Amino acid sequence: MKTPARVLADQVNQIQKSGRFSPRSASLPTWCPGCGYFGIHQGLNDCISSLEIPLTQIVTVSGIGCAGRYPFFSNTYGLHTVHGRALPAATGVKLGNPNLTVFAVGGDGDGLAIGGGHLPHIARRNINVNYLLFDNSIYGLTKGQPSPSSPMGTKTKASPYGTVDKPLNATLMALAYGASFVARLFAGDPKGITEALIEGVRNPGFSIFHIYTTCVTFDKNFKTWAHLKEWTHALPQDYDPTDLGRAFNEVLKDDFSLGVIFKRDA
Amino acid sequence: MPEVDFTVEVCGMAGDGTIAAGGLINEAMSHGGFSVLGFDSYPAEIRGFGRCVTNSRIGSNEIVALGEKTHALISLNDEQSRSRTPSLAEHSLVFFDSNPPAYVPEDSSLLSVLPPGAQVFGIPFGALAVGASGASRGRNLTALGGFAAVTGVDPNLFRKVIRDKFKSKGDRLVDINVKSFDAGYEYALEKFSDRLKKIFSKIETGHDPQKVMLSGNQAIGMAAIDAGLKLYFGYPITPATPIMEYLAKYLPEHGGQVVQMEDEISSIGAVLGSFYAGARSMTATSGPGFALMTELITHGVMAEIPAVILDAQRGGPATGLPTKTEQSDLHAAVFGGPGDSARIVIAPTNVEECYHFVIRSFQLAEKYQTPVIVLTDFFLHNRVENRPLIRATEGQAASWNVFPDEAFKDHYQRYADTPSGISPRALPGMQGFNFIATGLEHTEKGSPDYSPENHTKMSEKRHRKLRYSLKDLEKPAEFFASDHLDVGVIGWGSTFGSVLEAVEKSRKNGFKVGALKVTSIFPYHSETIGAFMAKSKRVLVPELNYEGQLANLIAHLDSKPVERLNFVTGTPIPPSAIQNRIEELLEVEAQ
Amino acid sequence: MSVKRFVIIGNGPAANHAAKALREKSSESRITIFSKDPFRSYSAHLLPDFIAGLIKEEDLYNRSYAHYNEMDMNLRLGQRVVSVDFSKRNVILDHKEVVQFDGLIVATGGKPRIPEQFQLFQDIMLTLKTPLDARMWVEKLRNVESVLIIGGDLTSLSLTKALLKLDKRVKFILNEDSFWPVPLNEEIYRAVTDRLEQRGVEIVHCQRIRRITQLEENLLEVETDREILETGVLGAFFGLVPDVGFLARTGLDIDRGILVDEFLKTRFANVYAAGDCAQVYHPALRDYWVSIGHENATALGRIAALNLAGSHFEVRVEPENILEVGGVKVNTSWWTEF
Amino acid sequence: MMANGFAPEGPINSNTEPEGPNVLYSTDPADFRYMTVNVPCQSACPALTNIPAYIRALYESKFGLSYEINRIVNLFPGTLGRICSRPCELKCRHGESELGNPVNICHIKRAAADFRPPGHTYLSPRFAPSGKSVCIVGSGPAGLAAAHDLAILGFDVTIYEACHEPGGMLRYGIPDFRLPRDILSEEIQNVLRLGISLKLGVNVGVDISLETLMADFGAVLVASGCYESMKLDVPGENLAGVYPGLEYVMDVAAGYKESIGKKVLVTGAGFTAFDCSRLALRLGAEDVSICIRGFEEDLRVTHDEILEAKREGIKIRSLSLSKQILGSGKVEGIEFQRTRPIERTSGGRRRVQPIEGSEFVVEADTVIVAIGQAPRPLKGGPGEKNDRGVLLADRKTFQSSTPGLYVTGDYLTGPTTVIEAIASGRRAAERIAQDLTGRKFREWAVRIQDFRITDRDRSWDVLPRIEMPTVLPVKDRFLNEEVVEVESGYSSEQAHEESKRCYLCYLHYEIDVAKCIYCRYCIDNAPRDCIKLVKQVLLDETGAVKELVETTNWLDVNAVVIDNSRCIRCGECVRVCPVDCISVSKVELLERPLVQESKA
Repeated sequence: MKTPARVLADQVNQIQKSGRFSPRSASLPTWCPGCGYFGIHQGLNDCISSLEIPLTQIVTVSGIGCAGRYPFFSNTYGLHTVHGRALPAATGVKLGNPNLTVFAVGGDGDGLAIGGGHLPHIARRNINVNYLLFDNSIYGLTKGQPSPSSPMGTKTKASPYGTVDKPLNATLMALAYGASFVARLFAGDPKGITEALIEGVRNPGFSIFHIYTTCVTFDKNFKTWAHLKEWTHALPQDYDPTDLGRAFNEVLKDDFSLGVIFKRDA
Repeated sequence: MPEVDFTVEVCGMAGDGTIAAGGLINEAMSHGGFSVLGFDSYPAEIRGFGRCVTNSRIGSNEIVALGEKTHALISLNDEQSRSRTPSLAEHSLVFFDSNPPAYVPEDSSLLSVLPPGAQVFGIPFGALAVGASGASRGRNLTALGGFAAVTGVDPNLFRKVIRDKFKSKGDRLVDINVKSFDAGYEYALEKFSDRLKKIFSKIETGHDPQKVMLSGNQAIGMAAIDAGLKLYFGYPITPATPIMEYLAKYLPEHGGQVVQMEDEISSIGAVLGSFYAGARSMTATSGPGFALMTELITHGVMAEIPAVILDAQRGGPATGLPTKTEQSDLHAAVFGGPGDSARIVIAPTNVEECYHFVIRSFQLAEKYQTPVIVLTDFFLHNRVENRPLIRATEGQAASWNVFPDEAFKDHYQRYADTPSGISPRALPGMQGFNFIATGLEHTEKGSPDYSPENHTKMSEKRHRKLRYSLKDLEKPAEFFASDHLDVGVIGWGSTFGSVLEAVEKSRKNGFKVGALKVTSIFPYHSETIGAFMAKSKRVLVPELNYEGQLANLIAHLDSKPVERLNFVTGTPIPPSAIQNRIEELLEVEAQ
Repeated sequence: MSVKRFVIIGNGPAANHAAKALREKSSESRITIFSKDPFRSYSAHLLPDFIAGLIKEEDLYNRSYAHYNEMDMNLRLGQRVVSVDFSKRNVILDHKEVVQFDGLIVATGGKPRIPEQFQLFQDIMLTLKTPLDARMWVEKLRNVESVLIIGGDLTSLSLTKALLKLDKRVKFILNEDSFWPVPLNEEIYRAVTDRLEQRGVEIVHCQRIRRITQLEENLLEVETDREILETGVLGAFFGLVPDVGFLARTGLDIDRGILVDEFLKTRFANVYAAGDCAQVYHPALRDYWVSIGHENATALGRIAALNLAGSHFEVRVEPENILEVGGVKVNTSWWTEF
Repeated sequence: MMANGFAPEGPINSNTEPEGPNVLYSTDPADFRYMTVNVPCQSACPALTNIPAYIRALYESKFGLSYEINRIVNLFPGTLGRICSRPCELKCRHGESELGNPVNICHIKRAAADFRPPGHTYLSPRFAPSGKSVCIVGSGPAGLAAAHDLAILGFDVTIYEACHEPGGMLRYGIPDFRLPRDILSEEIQNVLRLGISLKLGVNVGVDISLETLMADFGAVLVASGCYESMKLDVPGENLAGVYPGLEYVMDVAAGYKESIGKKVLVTGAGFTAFDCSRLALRLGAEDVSICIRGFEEDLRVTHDEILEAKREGIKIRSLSLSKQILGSGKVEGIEFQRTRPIERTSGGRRRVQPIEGSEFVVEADTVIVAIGQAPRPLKGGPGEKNDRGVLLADRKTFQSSTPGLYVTGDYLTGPTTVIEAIASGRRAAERIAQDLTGRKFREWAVRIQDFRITDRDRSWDVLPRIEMPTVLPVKDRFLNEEVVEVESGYSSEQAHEESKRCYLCYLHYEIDVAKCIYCRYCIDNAPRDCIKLVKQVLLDETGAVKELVETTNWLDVNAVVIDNSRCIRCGECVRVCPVDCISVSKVELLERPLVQESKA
């Protein structure tokens, strides 16, 4: 037995005692089994637990889409708005009560398409909102159309001959928009997500977490678990996230290096 | 020859292949020469958390409405299928997985809630599929095999449609799916050898080559292509997305292009832009997206730019019931948006009309230079019918653009006030007809002008134009016409099929009842409708909305009160409900 | 008090009378009847009449579906119970559903017995127990003229009557299982063969059957220790055995049937067996008896249900009522019917 | 010493994979407990045969390896592949509730024997000669098993056998239509080839005394089985035409009996009763009944045995207790009394009670009493005996009251099965070796090895069990020219198909809870409720998993855990896990040699 039963029982006991899952709501997430969002959920929950932020001092804001459901699965204050409008609502929440910790969540459709117009502005204003962009390059809730981050040539029912538009690179956009904290992460690495979130939440301005994830139901070709595991890797060891120029260069030359890409010096 | 009127439902969880199975039944039975009307409903939820049901009514005579009683239920998920049992007919056939992955408590079993006369056919769907293909995914096909064997459907009909469906995915997939089907077929043939029903095998039907199996979605897509659509702009929304998916696949072959926009706002904007440039374009959406578009729609009214908008109604308000059918956008379609912004609204009642109305919508938009809204609903989109469909010729789909006379060159007034209200419209590129389209109130020339006189005059002009369009809008059609009716039933949209079946049955019961089909919602033929109301002792308007939106629109046309029958169940109105209401009204009348 | 859940396995006369009695005694309880057969309760004794064309199939059925709705019983046809867990008090169905019960009556009746040495040939032998079997006989008799009957029990004799009415040639191989449940003796054997021969039935004398071969769809060859016979169809009539195989290793006492006490109670609390599947010791016989026939079954069904509902009725059956055909005298009384 | 072609030293484990750094041996009680719960077939086997390993070897067409994995512990695979009582199949996970029918474990074993290449690849390591000698009384399964093990542990072994051929009950108690003699002889020879000397026709206690043997050898092991037929203890048992069951079978085996009456009644519920009945038919009886006090369900034979007996025409008379055997001079019948079942004993055996006044008579011209056997008394000699004169010993240590005198097998325990006798013999050998040398030679351990996912295909899970083909029609079994083995054996294709059905329960699947993201993809793809949302893991006193406390309340879900006692090792969960947190290891319960500690 790889893990003796005693160790397993202890681990489970420890989890129970640790309160690791207190940020979970009582509702089982409605995401498909196997969805990358579970990894993100795990990462964010662990961040909230380890920072010991009171759950009542957190508001989670979302738009529409699979990720739009997030607030329902979080034992925090939640605001579920309409499609693409999470960031404006989050701005309102944060400005209304600066003491709150605000997480905005949304998918690549919500955040880069319908709501894409909002991203530059919240970054420009440097509102202290932590924005988790779940980037799986597909529309899941409407059952599989290409999204703004789908690579050229993506074939779906709505793009049977392949898409002809260039994909958006949210990390690069965020850098370009002047976001004060930019991290690029992978749903299959919840630990990495937690670490980056802890750092990002502490950043006093707008923080964006561009998280590569999968849609196990509608994407069988591009951002699959197998591909993402193969493609993603850590930033170079000597990487300096305070160097914006280096950040641009890194993001331009490597799509899959993970970690804190940029943080503005205080 | 015995008549067949048989309704089969497939029910499962999203992900069980329910919709695919229902589709194969429709296709197979259509190839067998039967009249088929099918309807799917599936959840808005992400995969894995909702019930999917397909309902197929299969008849040897023409079918106009959904069946009310289910004669066969194919259960791919017993817990979900429990909700389907109240509609089971007596002696219905129930197909279910007799070897589920785990033990099932009575409280979630299907069999524990079946009526006593139900005939159960337990088939190990999953195990047979695993045995045939190594994976349990083919269990929906195994189920179809069982269904075909027991009801006596020629298995080759299914094998053909399975091959057709999967051939693009390669021989291996065709092979394992046919194998899964055969596994179920052979199992049932042997296991139930003494209980085979031969329901379909006794019927001799000829396949009518003109009959094609179409969903409302496909008919709309075909119509758009036959109308020479150049551009489709859209944003995914249930239940309109399949139109975009259809066009995305087929429009490029016809030189057109589908552009998935970032939202409905940009979609309608692009539609207006391309019509402005002279290209036929359209968008399709549903209530929430339609609401987003209203500002730009009124922009089209004001700037007199054609647009074709298809509003596939679903349950509302707001996000509402995304996968349920309703007829509650009528007010929004006719009146929604800022200002006096009436525009043309037409509503087909079946799949065939979906085709013809979409073609006509381009012509109306072009001629009357205003957005035309085709008002459909979830039921109409997702239902499939096999009916003869005579495709429009190029001439029949020709442009109705009204271009300015060369004589007006260089002193062209884009919004010239004419007796019909129609101002000839130039297209960019036409020399000497330059104009500016604007959403600001404007003069005949097109210059902004907020003066009371101008706004009064131009408002009157735009509404005159609309009244004038009546001559090109289909008149209400009367069924079982007669000089005097005890009850006159007025129906519109997808509900009309149920109205027709109900009226026909009531007449068979000896009642003097008639039906009026209204397809032109705005502007509407008040004289025809008024006359029908006048000659009916009682007027009944069944609608799938709470407010009685068509009834509200036409109630003033006659002095007697309009009886309403309103359902907001999210499902089509059963003909029997209308028939019961008719007969209730007759009883009240008799007293 | 919570609503009681009663489960009845079987849908024959015993089961239906048990259900009726339970409903009389407790109007609130939940009663579920499981039948492995997909058809309603039928009158088994009418099957030969149906084969003879004297009645329609519909006449075989003696209860409407509406009846069950009126009685508020959940009749579940075509759903086979495959096991019972007496510790968890639930029944397990073939399709893996698990149904809890507070009280259980097993009334599964009998099924045709095929001795092990004939089991190899059972696919080519017809039996007669259910309307489905009867339909197969009707189907088969359209195309064949000769019928060979092996065994011979009460059912086979009334079937023979029907066959003669249809002008079929009938041959009989009588063996010791004939006249089940009566043991064959010389006297009966002679009386029966005489009578059969008078009616034009040919009696084949032999010790054992060696082989049965299907030559064509409607032609079988039967090799006995003495001769080789040809026949259109072969009927196997070795009486009935209680249909209780599914209860093996559940802890119930099962010999030929389910052993019950004189109150029809099994080893387990609130579990009863009634009708042809129950086995009760009878002192006068020095043996256990398995009830047969409609009358016995209805009475036993009722007693089981009343006892389950709290009464304490004892089964009292006179030996001659059990074995109506026990002696030659009684034997000729039913024999004259033929 | 290696002259007879054995490999000098072979790996004791049954793996084809080499031993490496990822191999671990554990003697933690929790791991033994795990094996008991999760590899149910192996722990159901009295000899602890590594069943998944030999089925897997057969699947890989390594028939020889498959045979040898069996042989390590059960010595006679070809024999047991025919006549084993198969306690493993009752526990096979494939037979659990909704999963279908057990794997035909026994007949796969026979196929390994049938199709193995000629020659031997001997897997057990041999130990250096100890210079000590052991004498074994009896060459039945227990005696041969003990001899085999003692020989490989380095002892000089001599067997004394009273009969003229070795094999004991295997040869004399099981009819040849169930167990062909050439197969038995070959397998016995394979044991004797280890250098064991066999003295036939020597009746210990008569021809030679135990004391003599005790003086000549370092230890003496009595494994002389149960040869004393039990009596009904009713009047008439001495009438002509009444035979004790075992003696009847032995007489037929030895060729002394060639005919029998026409109407035969056999009393008894075990294999001997069935063997007698089926032999009677083959000798010309026309009407044979087996008479039992309880029900058919209580018969102590396999289902196949009952089916074949009935096919051959044998009847079973239940609820009949023999009161007396009737007849004057010669048997004429039995008077029975009806019985009524009463509560079972705590051991699960059915008890019956006769019913007053229910006597009845069944006529017969032959009666065979096959209600069991007991050990024969030893005349004289050392050691404490019971009142019947049977030598007594401790069931755990096999030691009698006299040092150096041991007892094993059915002689020690009363009648059991062949596989139990073998297990008993081997354990006794281990004990003797330890007592004589003061060292432990081998120990049971759980071998754990990292493993790749298997190549099992999901469609294999629904393959139907292939039943053993038998000779049909039945009359072909009674051809007089030669003995017809009723079970005709699998073809190699059939064996291969049947081997696919094994779930390979020796694979252990486990989720690393620290890495899991609770996405439930594994549960979504699981073939049954084998992966659970768990609140707590409860352990038993050994430290093994006792219970996974499941919960449907998301807030209480602390872990996603694979329940290996429900797992059918299909591998789907490993294939789909997004974060690669599921590992597979191969765990096997086996004996490993202990290297003697050198005193440095």
